[in-house]
Formats: sequence, C-alpha cells, structure tokens
Amino acid sequence: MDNKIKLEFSSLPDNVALARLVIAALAAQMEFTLSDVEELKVAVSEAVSNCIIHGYDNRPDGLIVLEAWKSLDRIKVSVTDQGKGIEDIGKAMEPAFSTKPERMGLGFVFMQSFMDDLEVDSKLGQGTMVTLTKKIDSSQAQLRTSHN
Amino acid sequence: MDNKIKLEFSSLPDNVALARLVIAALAAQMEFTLSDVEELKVAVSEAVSNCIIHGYDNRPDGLIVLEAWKSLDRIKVSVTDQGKGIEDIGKAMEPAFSTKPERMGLGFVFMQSFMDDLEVDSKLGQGTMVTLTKKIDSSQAQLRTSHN
Amino acid sequence: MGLEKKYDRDTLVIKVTGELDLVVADEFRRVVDPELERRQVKNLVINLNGVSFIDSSGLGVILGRYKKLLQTGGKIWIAEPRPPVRKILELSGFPRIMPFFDSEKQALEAVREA
Amino acid sequence: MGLEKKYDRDTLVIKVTGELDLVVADEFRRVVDPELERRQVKNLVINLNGVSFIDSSGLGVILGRYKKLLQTGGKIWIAEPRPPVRKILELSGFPRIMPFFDSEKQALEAVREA
Ligand SMILES: Nc1ncnc2c1ncn2[C@@H]1O[C@H](COP(=O)(O)OP(=O)(O)O)[C@@H](O)[C@H]1O
Ligand SMILES: Nc1ncnc2c1ncn2[C@@H]1O[C@H](COP(=O)(O)OP(=O)(O)O)[C@@H](O)[C@H]1O
Repeated sequence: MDNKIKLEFSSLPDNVALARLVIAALAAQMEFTLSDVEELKVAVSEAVSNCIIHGYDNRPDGLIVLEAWKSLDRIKVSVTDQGKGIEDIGKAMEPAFSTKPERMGLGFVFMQSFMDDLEVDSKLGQGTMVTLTKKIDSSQAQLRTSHN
Repeated sequence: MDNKIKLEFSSLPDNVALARLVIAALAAQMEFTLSDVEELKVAVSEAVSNCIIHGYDNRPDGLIVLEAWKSLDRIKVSVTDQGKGIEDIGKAMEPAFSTKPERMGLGFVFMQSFMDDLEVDSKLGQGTMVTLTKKIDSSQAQLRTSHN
Repeated sequence: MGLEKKYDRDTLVIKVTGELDLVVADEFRRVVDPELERRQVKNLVINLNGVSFIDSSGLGVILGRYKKLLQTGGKIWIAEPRPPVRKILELSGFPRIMPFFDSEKQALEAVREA
Repeated sequence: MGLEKKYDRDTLVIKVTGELDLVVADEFRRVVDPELERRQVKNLVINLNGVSFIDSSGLGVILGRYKKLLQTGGKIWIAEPRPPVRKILELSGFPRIMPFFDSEKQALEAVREA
C-alpha cells in the first residue's frame, strides 16, 4: 500500500530532529537496512537544515514543507522552503562550496552520495525544493525478509 | 518560542504510530512529565484511530490532518478527518458507547480524562475535528527545571 | 513489534511486543482466535512485558478474548504489565475481571492451581 | 541531549550526548569556545560515545574548533565514535587530520605522550 505524508513546520532548529524522526519512522516500515535509514536521516537533516540556515537565514518564522511518498521499492522525500533561493545551483552543489564561512559545504555532497537521486529546484527570492529518492536494495531486502 | 506543526497522512493503521511519535517528540521539547507525555500519546492515538475506524470505516485512502500548537504552558492538538461524521456527539462521548460492537467506547473517555480540554466538532457526511489541550503542571515543571 | 505464542500444557501464552494499538490488536485477533477455537484453549496468559504503549484498541482486543473465553468457562491471566500500561489497564477496571501477575511464571503457577 | 565538560590537567574533555545536528553544534560552540580562549586550551578531547547521529553541521563545528586550535598549535582528539557516526567522520576525511581512539582513556594517554 502506498503512503504519502506531508509535514509542515516552522524554521526552528529543533524541528530538524522532528523531520528526521518522521522520515526514520516511515523508512522503518519499509525493507530498508539500518544503514539505509541512517543515510536517509543524514540527507533529510541536511536538506531541512539548509532551509533554516540558508533559505531563511536562521529566522525561525519561515515555513518548511516535508513531503514523503513511500512505495514498494523506494521512498521519495521533498523538502521545500519559501526562502531566498539559490543563485547558482551548479556552484552550490560543488563539494566544499558554501556561502557561509563557518559551514563545510558538505550538505549537497551527503544528499548526493547517500541517496539514489537528488533534484534541486530553486528560484531566487522565491524558495528552494530539494527532492531526494532512496531505493531499497532488493538483494538486501530479500535477505532481511528471509530472516523474519 | 511558539511552534506550530501540521501533519497530513492517509488513513492507514500504521500512521497512528506516526502521529503518536510526532506528538511525543513535540511534547518532549516541553516541560511535560513522562506520564503527561504517555497520556498525550493515548489521547492522540484514540483520536487518530477513530478517524480511521469510524470516520473512514477502515478505508485506507482518507485524509487525516493533525495540527499541533506548542506554547510555553500547553500543547493544543487537533485531529481532523473528512469522513462520515458523528450523528449525536453527546451520545458518542458517553462511556461505553460505541457504534461498533467489538469496540469498548473508551476513546472519548480517555481523551477527556487525560487532557485538560476536549472539543468535538462534527458534521454528518462531512467529517470530524477533535481538539485536545494539555497544560503543563507548573509545580511539576518547576520541579523538573530545578533538577537540570 | 510482534506476537510470540507458545503452550504451557493446555495454556496458551501470548507474548506481545511493541505498541498495542489498532495495528497490533488486529494481529492479536488473527493469531489468537484460531488457536482458541482449534485447541479449545481454556486459559490464556498474556505477557505484556514487551508492551510500551496501549490504547483502547489494545484494551478492546483483550476484553474481546475475555468475552469469548467466558462462554467456554475459560479465563485470561495478565503477566508483567509495565507501569504505564498497567495504569491504563487499572483505570479501565481490568484487574476486577482478570488477575495480574508480576511474572509469567507466577501466572502459570496460578493457572495450574486454579 | 547535552554536553559535559571536564579537565584532565590542561586537556579539555567534552562529552557529547544526543544527535549532533545544528542545535547541538550551536550549543557546542557556546560551551567550548569560551573555554578554549579563557583557559588557553591546547588539547581538546571530544568523546562521541553518546552521539547517535551526526550531519554536516556537527562536522562543521568540530572542524571549526580544529581550525581555531591550529592557530595556537592545539589539537583535537576524537574518542569512542560509534559506527554510524564514525562512518560519516571517515567519509569526510577526519581521521587524516585528527586521531581517533576507542576509549577516552587511550585518547588522554596519547595526549600526555604527545
Ligand atoms: N534551501 C536553501 N536556500 C538557499 N540557499 C541554499 C539552500 N540550500 C543550499 N543553499 C546554498 O547552497 C550552498 C551549499 O549547500 P550545502 O552543500 O548544503 O553546504 P552548506 O550548508 O555547508 O553551506 C549553501 O552554502 C547555500 O548558499
Ligand atoms: N472520527 C470519527 N468519525 C465518525 N464517528 C466517530 C469518530 N470518532 C468517534 N466516533 C463515534 O463516536 C463513538 C464513540 O467513540 P469512542 O469513545 O472513541 O469509542 P470507540 O472508538 O470504542 O467506538 C464511536 O463508536 C463512533 O460512532
């Protein structure tokens, strides 16, 4: 049975943990390995943190929308803000690139390496949507099922 | 800092646990006692289960909306479905009353006894909204803070 | 999350793990009812040690089995409920209709002596 | 969730508990930076045993302290990272710039011998 959920919350730092929790709970209903779930949590944590830190420049009153679609073989997660947007997406996605000096520029690197697909959509002054997809490794899934 | 979140999900039984998880996470950010959090989880579990079992007669494709407002001294939670609605709210809230023979009719009893305020709004054929409020017991809160 | 079943002589012992809400209540019904019928079980011990949460759907499935067993002269014995779950069971008057035990062993002894 | 600080001679030991995301990273900065400055700390041992999660905000705060200490000839020593956290630290090349230890004791011994 497919399952779609939508979570809206304000850009308070505490809510990053909430987003991770919800995604981990959804993923736990699926045949993901523990290490898959950890990777998914990191990717979602990066995407939501970016909305707060970059999209809303740490203002706590911005709206963040997390949507997740579960299907048999994958989970798709989108994270959207209505913040300042990204000027140059290509540049933003380069490893070690950051517009904030104290940050590492590893957010997009982690999203890319931990997920099977990453899409970034952004308009300056309007906001950013990041879409993350992670597939179930079917060889692993079979392994887990046969252990039940 | 006030915090409002909104969670939309389909009327799948698995999502009742998701709703509890989100509410417990929000409550854990506040000065509630563990026993308060347990009570809140039961109340939300009852409200969401009712949407699935009664509102949508166990069809999995209904929409359920959970909204939660955190403030310094209380959490307010509303649970809304667009299901069949309640014919007689007064009767529905009576202990042991249920329109399903295998159920206990304790849902509203728990919501009422575990929360400080319970409001039920319903229109036949249109849906039901249950609003639950729980306050922080300030004597307990002080106790907890002084232990930090 | 899950249900383990075993027999101690004629007594069916069900160990529940996880959150006893509508999902697990449903599973409980599906696992336990065929046993009650097929094996004409008289005594059902429910070990709640692994249950961290219960709501009225969970209570309902226990009470439903209680009513079923009543018709055949059978009984339910509750073992090892943890404090938050015990509180809900007590609030709902369960100790008045089924005995509670701090260990599964004690529950099984009581069944044998009954 | 939280941070515990203590001193072993001149070495500052920070024990982190919880999820090292932007919230805890901020707290880390607020707790550690004044110590580094006031007490002219040269060696910072970070015990990650209680950390169940880390993301790039967590990595960033560690790397930031690394850079600060570099200016004064100081160092960071990582103790007891659990497997998922260790994996992220390794992926990001941290072991190339700061040593990892399986116990805080070993880390403190290494500091003394350095
Ligand atoms: N939601 C967003 N809104 C605006 N800018 C963003 C957003 N997400 C990422 N960016 C931009 O992309 C850059 C790279 O992001 P990332 O790889 O996550 O690294 P970091 O967060 O460490 O800066 C950020 O520095 C920022 O300029
Ligand atoms: N969301 C809802 N939609 C439609 N009917 C509802 C809803 N919630 C409660 N009801 C009605 O109110 C009755 C009492 O609810 P409750 O006290 O929770 O007991 P129970 O769920 O055991 O029936 C239900 O049997 C049902 O008829």
